[in-house]
Amino acid sequence: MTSETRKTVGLVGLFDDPDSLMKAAEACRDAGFRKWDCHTPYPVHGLDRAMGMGPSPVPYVTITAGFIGIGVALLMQGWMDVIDYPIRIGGKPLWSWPAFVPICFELFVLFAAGSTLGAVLFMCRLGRFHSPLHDSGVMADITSSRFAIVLDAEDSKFSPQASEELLRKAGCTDVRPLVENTGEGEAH
Amino acid sequence: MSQMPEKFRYQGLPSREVEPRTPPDEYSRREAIKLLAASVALASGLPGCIRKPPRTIISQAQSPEYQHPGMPLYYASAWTEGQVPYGMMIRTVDGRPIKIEGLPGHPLNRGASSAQMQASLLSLYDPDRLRNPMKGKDKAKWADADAKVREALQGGGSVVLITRSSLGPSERAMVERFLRAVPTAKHFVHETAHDGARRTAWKEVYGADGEIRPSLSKARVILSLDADFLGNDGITLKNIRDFAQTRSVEDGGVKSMSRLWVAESGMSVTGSNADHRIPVQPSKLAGLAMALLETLEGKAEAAKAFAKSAGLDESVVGALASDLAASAGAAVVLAGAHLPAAVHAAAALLNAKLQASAHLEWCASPATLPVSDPAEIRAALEGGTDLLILLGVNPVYDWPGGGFEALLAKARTSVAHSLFADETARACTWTLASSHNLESWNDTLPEPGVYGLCQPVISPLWDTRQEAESLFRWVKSLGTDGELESCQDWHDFVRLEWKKGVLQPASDFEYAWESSLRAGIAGAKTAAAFPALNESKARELAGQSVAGGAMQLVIQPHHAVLDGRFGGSAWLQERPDPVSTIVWDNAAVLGHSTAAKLGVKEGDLVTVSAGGQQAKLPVVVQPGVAAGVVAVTLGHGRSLPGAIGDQAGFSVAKLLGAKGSATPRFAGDATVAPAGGTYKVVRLQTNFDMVGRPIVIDTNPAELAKDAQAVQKKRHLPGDAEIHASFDYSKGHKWGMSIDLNKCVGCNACMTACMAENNVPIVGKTECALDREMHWIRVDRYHTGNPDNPRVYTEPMVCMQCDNAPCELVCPVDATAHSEDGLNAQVYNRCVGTRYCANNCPYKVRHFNFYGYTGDWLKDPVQELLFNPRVTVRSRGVMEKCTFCIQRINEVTFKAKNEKKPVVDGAIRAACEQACPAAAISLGDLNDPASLVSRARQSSLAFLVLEDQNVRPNVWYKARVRNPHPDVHEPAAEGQAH
Amino acid sequence: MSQEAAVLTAELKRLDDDILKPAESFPTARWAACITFTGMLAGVFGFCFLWTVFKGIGTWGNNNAVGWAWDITNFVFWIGIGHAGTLISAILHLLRQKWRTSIARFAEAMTLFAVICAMQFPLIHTGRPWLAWYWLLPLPNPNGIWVNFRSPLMWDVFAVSTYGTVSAMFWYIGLLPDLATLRDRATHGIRKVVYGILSLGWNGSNRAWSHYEKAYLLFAGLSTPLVLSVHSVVSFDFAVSIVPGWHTTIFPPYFVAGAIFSGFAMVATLVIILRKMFHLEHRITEDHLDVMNKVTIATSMMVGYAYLTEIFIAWYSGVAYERYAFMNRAMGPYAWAYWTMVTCNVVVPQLLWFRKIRRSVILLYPVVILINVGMWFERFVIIVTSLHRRSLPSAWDMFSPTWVDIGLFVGSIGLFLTLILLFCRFLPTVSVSESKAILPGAAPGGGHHD
Amino acid sequence: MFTRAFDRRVRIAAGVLGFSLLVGASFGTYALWPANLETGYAPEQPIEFSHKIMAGDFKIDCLYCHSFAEKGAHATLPTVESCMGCHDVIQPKNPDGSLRPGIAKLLEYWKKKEPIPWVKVNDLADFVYFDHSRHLAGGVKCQECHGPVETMDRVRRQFSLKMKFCLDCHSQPPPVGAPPHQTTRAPINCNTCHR
Repeated sequence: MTSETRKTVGLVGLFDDPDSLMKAAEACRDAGFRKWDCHTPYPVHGLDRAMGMGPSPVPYVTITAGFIGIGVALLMQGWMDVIDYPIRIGGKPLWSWPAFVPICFELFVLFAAGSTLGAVLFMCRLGRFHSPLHDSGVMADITSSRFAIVLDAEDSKFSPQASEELLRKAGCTDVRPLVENTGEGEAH
Repeated sequence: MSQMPEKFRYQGLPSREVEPRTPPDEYSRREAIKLLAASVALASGLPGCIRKPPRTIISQAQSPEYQHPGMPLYYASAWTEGQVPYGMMIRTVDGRPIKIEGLPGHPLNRGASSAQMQASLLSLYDPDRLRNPMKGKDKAKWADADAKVREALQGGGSVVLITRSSLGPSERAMVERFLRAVPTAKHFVHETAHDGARRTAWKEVYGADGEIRPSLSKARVILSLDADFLGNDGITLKNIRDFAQTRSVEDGGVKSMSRLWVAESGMSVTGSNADHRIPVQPSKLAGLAMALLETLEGKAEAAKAFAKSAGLDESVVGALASDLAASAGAAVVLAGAHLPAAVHAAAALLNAKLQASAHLEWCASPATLPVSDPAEIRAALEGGTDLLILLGVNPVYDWPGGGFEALLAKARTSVAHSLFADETARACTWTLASSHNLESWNDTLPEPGVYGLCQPVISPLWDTRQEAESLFRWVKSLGTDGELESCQDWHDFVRLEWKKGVLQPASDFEYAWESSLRAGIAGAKTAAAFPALNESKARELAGQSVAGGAMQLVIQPHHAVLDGRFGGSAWLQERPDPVSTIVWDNAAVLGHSTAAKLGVKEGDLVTVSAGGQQAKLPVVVQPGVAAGVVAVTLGHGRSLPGAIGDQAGFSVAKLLGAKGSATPRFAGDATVAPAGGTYKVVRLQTNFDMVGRPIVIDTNPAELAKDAQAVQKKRHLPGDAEIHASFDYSKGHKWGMSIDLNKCVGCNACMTACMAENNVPIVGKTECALDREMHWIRVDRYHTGNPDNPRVYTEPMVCMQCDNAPCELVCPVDATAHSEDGLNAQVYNRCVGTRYCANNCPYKVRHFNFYGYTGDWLKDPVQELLFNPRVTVRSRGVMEKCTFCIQRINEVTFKAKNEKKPVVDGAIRAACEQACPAAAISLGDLNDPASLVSRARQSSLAFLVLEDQNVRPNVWYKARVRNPHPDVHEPAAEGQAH
Repeated sequence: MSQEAAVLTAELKRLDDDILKPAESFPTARWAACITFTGMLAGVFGFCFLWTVFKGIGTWGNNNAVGWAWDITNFVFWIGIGHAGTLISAILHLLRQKWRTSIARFAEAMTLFAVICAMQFPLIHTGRPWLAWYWLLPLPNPNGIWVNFRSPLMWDVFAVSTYGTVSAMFWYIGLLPDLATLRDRATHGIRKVVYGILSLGWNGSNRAWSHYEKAYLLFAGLSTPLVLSVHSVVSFDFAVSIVPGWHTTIFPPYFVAGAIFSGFAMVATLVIILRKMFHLEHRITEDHLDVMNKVTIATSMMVGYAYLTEIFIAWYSGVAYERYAFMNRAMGPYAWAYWTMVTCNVVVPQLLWFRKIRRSVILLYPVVILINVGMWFERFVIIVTSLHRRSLPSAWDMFSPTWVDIGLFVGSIGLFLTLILLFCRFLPTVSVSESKAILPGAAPGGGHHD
Repeated sequence: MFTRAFDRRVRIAAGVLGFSLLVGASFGTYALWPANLETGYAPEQPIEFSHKIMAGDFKIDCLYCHSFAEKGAHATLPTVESCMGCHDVIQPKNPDGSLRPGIAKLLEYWKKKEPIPWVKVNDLADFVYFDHSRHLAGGVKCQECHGPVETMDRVRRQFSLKMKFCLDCHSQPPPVGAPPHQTTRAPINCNTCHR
């Protein structure tokens, strides 16, 4: 592995407890960073506020998809049982709407849940397997026991020294450059 | 119609039109294979090449006359069922008979048909039939057999000919010619389920040979002394029709209704229909009849006194006596064929006293030959014979007392003519394969002067010959009978007989013959005066004491297999007993008290012994059987070549020998003892209690007199609340059915007719035991009251075609849905088999193919010819049920639409309706105010079964009306408003 | 590093080690023996399944009177088992019951496997399962015919498949962070790739956590009515029919309560073994069993109340059919099944009033096993005793099972346990990330959060 | 390990897998869709009989040969006897004086009095009870279901004859003058065709 294939793409500051992380995050937020993130082994309560993030838009997707599900269910049942092939069943009217309710509900849930999963995958940018965190050798710590702040070099506020200083001032004792393997070769 | 059956020869499978219906399962299998093939094809890049295997249409080379592919042709014919000659009408499609109906113009059955008649179709296509003559176990040629017989006949040695009793006039003539041509020959008649004892008694008291036939249509009071005239004693189809007429109650008109009194030992179909039933041991019947006679003669207390001494219900017997006394000229007494002469003599005296001859017909030329005394046959055979010819009899199975094999072995040459390789056929040196009734020419004598003509509707399927044809050839081969020289074959001989006989007055014989073929019947009834009773002789006979012990044995022919001749018929074996609903078996039937006394319960094996003979049978405990009576039936325990009916049940032939020839079917000194062990007897219905549900409504004249709307008040109408509008069925057709419970006697003929029409599979005893029978129509039976003498209700159940069909609602795939004419359709090819519909059906008329019953039953391609091509054959995993014979409805309505004519009421007849001898069932259009079914619905007797379920059924029942004698205190009628 | 932080780090690492060890170590002989046994049982299921397919439903004890018997009994039984899983993971999540964390993952997995087992029975009960896929779904077809949306069975098709799908998604979403942990702990290349792909590149980003947490809450919110609806719909199979004994409006809540009851019993049954087998006693503690048993006794009381209500309503309605159906249950030929049900579901659970029994594995075990038995009998009683004596007395008949019926039921237990064992072997049985979040000190502000 | 290259590979693999599943499923559905499977079927017949010549050029009425179509459920094929009704006299020959092969074969069948094993082209499942007479009486042209047979040298299956095909016609609005309760052109009841 040659150094040419490694590129510094930012800074990562590691913490051992959520409180320090929170403080550092607030500092970063206040410093006006935009392209940055915190990485934690578990969801840390209050971190969203500390990072200055708004609420997740996932519920809007869910509720919209759910109502689409109800619409699909109603149209499907109505068209199939009333319009396309009206079959007389058990003396019940063709448009037996009470009987159509369970399936409307089920399709509401199915559509809502499916779209929620899709939205999560999309919004969490999942399906990208590479990460500079791997290349920097900190991923294992993050998914196990440590907390990290990652500042992206592309952020307009980013400068290697000043940003490191910001993190250290905020209480981070372990600041490392965030590197990424850019070569085609397999790392490690 | 033509006298040339060759024209209608079965020609293989000539076109798609006559291709037997492949079970839909084929398709699913095919689909599966297709999918399999698809994956292969996709892989190998050959999509689009996957089709069903090609099928061919084979048009005929030449078109037969009259025959339109796929369209039915009807032939009139005749058939003798046990002892009774009925007429039948056979529907053939593309040259194969597929359904038998009663002949509408026949004087005895008038279009009705019995289960046996229906089931005779099944035996035509029975794969276990003998297919060629056999010498021992080897296939033989007819020529060799004929040569052998001729040699023996010419040898001058002793020849014995044993036939059944039901020989037609031409057959009798042939036998006479045979006896003339072979002077050393003796002819005997062998039957077990016969009325020999009764005919002998009549001969003695009336001084003439003949038979008495009830003619009940005008009778007001009927007393049956153990005579199951609605079940299996006599011309039941006619009796049921006549009896049903006397029970017909049009709104409020109950005054002309008959009253049926039954004094009987077992529990019979007749007993089930009784207004008053007196369970009594057979030995006491003569005494009862004589006591009644004494009462009629003025000794007022005689009947009651006898009842007291005999342990009978005094009030009932007293009422019976007064009813008879009040009904002279309108009353009639019938006595069972199995009873000793004393009872018949007493009945004759009673009838004379009651001036009953208006309700009895004297038939001077009975349809059947008198039966020979087995002792005479034994005597003729014991010394050894050169040639023993057995035509259509099976003495090895049913010889009274058993042991015919030894006699048979003494014959140098024994020749059996049989439809099957039965017990006797297997023991004979030569076995000749008989043709089926549907492949034969024959005639019958239903009434004096009236001849039935039986014509073949299909060429013999196998290398077979009818019995009479063999007899004809043998006699002709002797060359001694000059008149036979003009006849080529048996068919010519029948023509000759008719030319000389019934058609003799006709100027144009050919025309008259063709007309007879078309009608199936010829000649006119010659009435005979009722002979005078020899009263002193009768009194002498009636005075003879009848030995009667604590346990008395009655042997009756089986309701379905009769004396065993239909033992191989699956349709008949699976037809439940009309009283106990047993299938595939017979049993020793005991009443509750007798069983309790013996310490046995249903299914326990017992030994029934009488006169040194014994038979082992399982017990069936049947409410209503008189104390001290064991009732058994003939016809089971056979050893048959096929799997069906083989070893089903137990043979009681040995017991027939217990009392010699006088009363072979009754023994007054029987014993029943537990034999240890149990045997599974299967009843199709196990619960006979209505548990207070609105299933049957009954009423009686008194109640109706008080309130003509009594039945309507007992109906359990559902509430009016409807949360949604129903579909409108008031336009176009709306099919419905009416079933008159007051006419239905519960004979179960409809069940077999339905099986034949609708390709209903049989499932076998094991599956019946698991409650998986497939009958689309069944006759439910309910008992109320005293378990030792219950009131019985019979109720045919079909699919009710409910407007609010609960089955439809729950089917996930729309496999059952309503049509615009109000029918609940069942689409077999759509059904996935969830069984949810059957769960939700309150009437339990849906039946699931738990296995591929039809497919499993098919062993031979010939069986496929049986299927009605108008009805899909169902495969495994499919729900099926009564369709109101939609194929018949469609046939008629399509034709009417094509011709732009309205559908006439009565043009559409369901198979059950057509078979019903009581005319209790009617299928029709509820939107047609004049139709029978509309009128039934409007009747004040109309009700619906389980009406409170609000499923809106379309089968309208008419209430059962009982006609109790006012002197007898009756428990309340069933179905009181709650 | 502060003292507190060091403790937290150590705790977090220890938690990883504890929970993930079974998934990372070589299978034990005990595990291998267990899965061999359950695999054989699953084989019995497969054999009986194929036997039914090739021979027909005739190989079962079902008949014209009793159209459904063990098949649907097993279906409802397994669906019921599944419900506790969703309840624990979804409803208790919404109610912020933190104790659920230790058992939620396992319960969810159990849901999924129970639904898999349950789905086999409607599929096979037609005898021709190959028809189900294209006839039971409203797919375009050359016959131009659709399905009957009025049929409760069609609702079932939608409800159960939705339930299965949503449960699987919920379960998978919950697994994502743990899969990432497994990925990063993996030493073997293939494991790393497999867990890497399965974890979809999860990197603990807080922006992701934010969506994830919201989505998890939404899933919980959707699953809660779903779980209630599924058993309600299953109960409609009976309630919508007109069979006396089935046609009752209390079925939906009664079935849901019964499902939760049976599910909790099944969770307890399995968890007791699991914690022993994989040494998770300090993660799944007596406290957890205690709380679960409280839910169990509560639902037992509901079920008992439902039994009484049924009988009362049958009497109070004045409908003879209903009265007879319940008389027949308690006093007819299947009374033994009815009283087994009452004993196991109402009488035996009363033992759980005792704290000692709630917290003692040994004393508890027979109780939960009997509840499982009782709840199976509850479905048997509802289905068979109602059908065998329906409206028309002439058509009454009895049911008795065949070896195929028994094989399918016992085999389905084998299938279920096999799936459970595979799950325990390859995936974390306790949610690691959730467990981490509730460790002392794991929340910012010194662990003092709401 | 988890490089951009890894991502690319996973994505390519997933894409290929998804695409092939999609293509396979659509292709399979299309190929196996019974309507596509059935139409265009034109098997070789025992005699190269040309409906184009008979019905097209000579304008012989369909019912002349398929004579039961008006009377019963089955249209039926003509018997060899009825073929001979004309071909006893009309026996076209090749230029070299020999009989045309089709005629020669027909004469052979007639000589042996054997039926001709025609291969079925327009085939319905056995559980479908189609009635030709009803459709003819209702004014349906043969061609509506059998296609332009008069243009076919060898008979080809023009339509799927699947239930959807039937329903497309049956569920049209009722004709003018139909009774008011008739809601469709022809019944769409199950038991009209299945029984």
